[in-house]
Amino acid sequence: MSGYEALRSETALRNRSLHEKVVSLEAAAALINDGDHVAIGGCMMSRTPMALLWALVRAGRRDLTFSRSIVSSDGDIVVASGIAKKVITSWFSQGIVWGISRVMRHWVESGTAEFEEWSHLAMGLRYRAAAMGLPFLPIRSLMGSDVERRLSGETREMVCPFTGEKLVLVPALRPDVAIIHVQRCDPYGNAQIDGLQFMDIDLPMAAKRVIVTTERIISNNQIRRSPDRTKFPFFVVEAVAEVPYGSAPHECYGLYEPFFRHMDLFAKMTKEDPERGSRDYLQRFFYEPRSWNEVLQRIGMDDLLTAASGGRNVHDE
Amino acid sequence: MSGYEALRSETALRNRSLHEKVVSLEAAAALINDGDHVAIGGCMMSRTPMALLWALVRAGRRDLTFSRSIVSSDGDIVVASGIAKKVITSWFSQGIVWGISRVMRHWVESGTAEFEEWSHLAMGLRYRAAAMGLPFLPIRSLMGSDVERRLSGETREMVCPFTGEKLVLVPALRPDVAIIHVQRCDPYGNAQIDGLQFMDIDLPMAAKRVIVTTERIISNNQIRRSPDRTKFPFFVVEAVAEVPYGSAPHECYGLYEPFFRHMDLFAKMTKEDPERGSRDYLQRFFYEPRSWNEVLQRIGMDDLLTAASGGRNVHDE
Amino acid sequence: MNEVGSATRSWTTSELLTIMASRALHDGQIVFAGVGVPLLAATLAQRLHAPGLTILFEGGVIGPFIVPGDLPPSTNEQRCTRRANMVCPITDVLMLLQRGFVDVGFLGGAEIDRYGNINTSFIGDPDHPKTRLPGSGGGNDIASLTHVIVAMKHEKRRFVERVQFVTSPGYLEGGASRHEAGLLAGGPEVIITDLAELGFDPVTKRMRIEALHPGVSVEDVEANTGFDLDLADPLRVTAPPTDRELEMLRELDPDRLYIA
Amino acid sequence: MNEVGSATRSWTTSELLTIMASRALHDGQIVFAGVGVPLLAATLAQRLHAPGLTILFEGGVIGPFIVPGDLPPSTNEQRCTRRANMVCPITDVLMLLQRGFVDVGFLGGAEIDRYGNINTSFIGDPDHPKTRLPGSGGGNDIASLTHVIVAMKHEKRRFVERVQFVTSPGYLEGGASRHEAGLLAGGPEVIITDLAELGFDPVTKRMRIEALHPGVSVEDVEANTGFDLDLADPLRVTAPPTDRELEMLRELDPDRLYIA
Repeated sequence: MSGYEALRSETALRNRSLHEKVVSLEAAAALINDGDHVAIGGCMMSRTPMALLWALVRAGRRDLTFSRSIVSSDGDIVVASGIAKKVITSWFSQGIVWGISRVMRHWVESGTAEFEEWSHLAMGLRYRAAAMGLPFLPIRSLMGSDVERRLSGETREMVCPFTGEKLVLVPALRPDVAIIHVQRCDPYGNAQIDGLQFMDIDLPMAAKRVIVTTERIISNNQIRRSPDRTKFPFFVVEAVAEVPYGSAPHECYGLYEPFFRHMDLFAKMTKEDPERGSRDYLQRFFYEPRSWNEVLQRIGMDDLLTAASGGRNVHDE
Repeated sequence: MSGYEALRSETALRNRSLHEKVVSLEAAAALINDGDHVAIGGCMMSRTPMALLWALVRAGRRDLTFSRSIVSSDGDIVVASGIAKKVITSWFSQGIVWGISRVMRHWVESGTAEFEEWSHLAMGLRYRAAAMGLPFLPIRSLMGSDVERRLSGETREMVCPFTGEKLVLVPALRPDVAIIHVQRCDPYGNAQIDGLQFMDIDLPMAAKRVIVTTERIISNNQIRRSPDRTKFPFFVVEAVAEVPYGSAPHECYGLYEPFFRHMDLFAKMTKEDPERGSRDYLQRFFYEPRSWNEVLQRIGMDDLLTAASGGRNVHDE
Repeated sequence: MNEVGSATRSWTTSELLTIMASRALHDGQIVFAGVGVPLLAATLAQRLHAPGLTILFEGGVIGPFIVPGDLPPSTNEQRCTRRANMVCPITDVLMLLQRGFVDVGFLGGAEIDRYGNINTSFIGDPDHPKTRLPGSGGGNDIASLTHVIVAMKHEKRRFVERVQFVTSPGYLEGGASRHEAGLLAGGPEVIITDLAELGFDPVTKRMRIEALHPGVSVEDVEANTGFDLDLADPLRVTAPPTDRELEMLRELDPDRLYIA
Repeated sequence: MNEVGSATRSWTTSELLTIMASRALHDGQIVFAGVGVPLLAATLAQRLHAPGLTILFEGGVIGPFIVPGDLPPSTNEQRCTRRANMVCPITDVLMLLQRGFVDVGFLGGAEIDRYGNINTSFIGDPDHPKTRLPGSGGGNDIASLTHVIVAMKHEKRRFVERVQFVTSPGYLEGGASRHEAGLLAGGPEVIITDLAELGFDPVTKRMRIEALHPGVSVEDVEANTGFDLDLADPLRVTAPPTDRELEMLRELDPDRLYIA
């Protein structure tokens, strides 16, 4: 069976009917299996499905591959907790203001976790190819660079039969599961995203399964009042979990900014001794709290309200 | 110079600065040259830039090629008026309810105008390839059909280097000018579209030049209050003309439905003798009226208000 | 109104086609539907036996809500978006076919042949056609990328040995030829006419009669078909339209725009 | 604060880089800018000599409005979208580079070499790196698809004969090698450092000094560069930062987040 035939049978078997699929955060995490390739929605410090990552770390999942457009402290968490064996992305650090992540460096330089590097557009086109049901898309970057050379075997070069020009073909990236955090979603999985969309229109169409965490579950009637704000449709979604502040300490557009003080704390804790620092951080904010609310409680009301006061529709001003 | 190098130099020469570009409908039409390939935004009977077509017909432009996702009576108008030598589309008739267009049949069957047929997805991917700065995109339809066979020389087949599967490559379609009618646009060309978007996100990125007609010109400040509703950016746009009811007798989402009685009239006038019928229709609604307002006046207040009362945000209900 | 039926009930050809097509749809499916018979069939199915059925429109609409008596004139105007779950660009809604999210699409046509190939482009020589038809639209994409239900009137001039132009591919020359051409998924599943339901032999891909509508004989079908038809074994007889189906359908199209 | 300058005025390295970079931008251009020096340079240019300059952010933002003192932490958070003309998916904003709508992009890097190749991926052997750097991000795409302004500190360990890893391609091995590799547009235009402005020989594509900052000698530049530099003829001297430039810049970043 060719790649496309396998894709078609697999997709045909998915339950695509209009039905309710609301689950708890823990039940959502239980849908992800050891060894899965998990694509993380959002970008950098924005709309990261952090609560779901918290649940995955607590569930002790193993040998996961993660992919994301750009990875911030979410990447540090998945390598330091040992749930990730590989991260596929275009950029991996906590954030420009904190310098190069010592956590990323420690786990990657020691060979414990692999960091596979693509260009940002290449990541986008790999997801888009999968979303389009295509085996690849052509790209005009990557050529001549060591980024392409180091990926040898993953890409192909072709001569365009129309123009004679050289093009690189980047292969479709088809995650086992996409995990995406959104502002609003109905119980069927119709998801609405405000502001920056990143790769979260292609990602859910690319993946074999999709799990959504949402700041609020709204009724299907509310979705149907503004269908042009729905960014991906119910039938690609397997489960929906309502998790307020589910992206903390990263931001969720219109609702809260990054929790900068908490991000400073994470950077500071992991700077000197990334191994001990992450262990302490994970203990305090991942293993000990028994619920996501308890994580937020530990991050603290001051940080939460500061982030929330910075989070607003910046277009209204 | 290769195809891509030509594209780059051409694009680099465009004035992409933030500047005002409001012109009259007639001045907008004057930007289109004899022999141009003009892509028509919208689809079927929706958001057709009919006022601009009216101005083109009156200006007596010649040898135009038109392309569009699906063509309705706009196609009849451009072939019957003699401004078009070729229409590239996936479907060409007035509309299902009026049977097969006698106008299309007469002009195409007599060989006066060419109707080049692609599948609907192929049209979309051809514009998208151009929008992406690529020479082609792969598609999994067209294969085995006479649609592909009849286009021989235009498409290519390839064997996917990743999967060994056969794929058809459809060439980028890069119009000289895209003409697009929208609900709102600012003086710089930032265009916002409500409801159905059709191919109007890819089309303006694909074309060499873009002319926008808009129901209302709004301020740049208003655009900046909801940038996530902007569907294409100012720097691709060359001219903006404000034309209320600029899509009549077709619809404009949220504002007016198709003018069904007028469409019935057009179908009736052209059914028996398409040549005389279109001549009479063009005389009455294209050549005699000296302004677009006069066209609307001739269509009549009853039809206009009926269409407007049917046009509303159907999601609010 | 072209009415047929029993003494107590009667229905038009369009009503029969619509009701039989609606029965071919299953709960939970995602259906690519044009306006007219397909949309009415899908909406009827939703209301009778398939509440979790999702309709897609080519204009870029996912899961709209159809209001009885306010049917859209095509799949590309605002009426199509009424209370939809999502609207999106045309290219992206068509891409759902290629990605494999769509279970079935509806097609009609001027001609269909023994292998389910459909012509909506030309009558006569394409270079000098007797009639230029409107063309593929999304038809070629639907036929190439998903399973297809065809609903059309059963006439000899429409059921031909070989279509003059393959707009939308069926099984091409039969056997494995569709697969060999590179079309790895989909294909015509059932042809619903006013006389019968037809399908395809799993190996030869030749068209065959699967079921006859009440009161129709094999000879009636053969007399209206331009090529030899195989027969499924056993050959079923369809149940006639029920009162409930007819009433519901007439509620959906009270002005009889599409069911006259 | 690392201050240099004349007796009456002084500026930091970052301020100098930002001001010199802002001068390299022209009215009407479309600029792909990261946060920090690039964004400040672009905003400064807008306010001083290029009111029709448009900024793009990698997170998917077209023409945002930057509020002094409320600078975004990266190109991917909500502060980036403030009063933007348009927001769109990341892949589509990056595609503007490939389509040719972007005039110039800004890059920095850990290392740059004689041909303008940039390394932001590895220090040491990539299989056993001394330091794993954050990687390409959009850097490879910007460098491959458009003209590039590089702003970085002038240090011998950063200006090397050959970068250890080509993350973002410059002129590769010089001459026509960039074009032959399939990169048909763009390339590095100017390297702005705290000592000089450097460019490339049009034929050999070797890096050369185009202009010296006030008070800097060719020997100073050579002493801080790990390979032989060519000299443009004539060799210019840049005008020092003006009071207006410095005041405006400090207004934009009052907390000195990026200009300290």
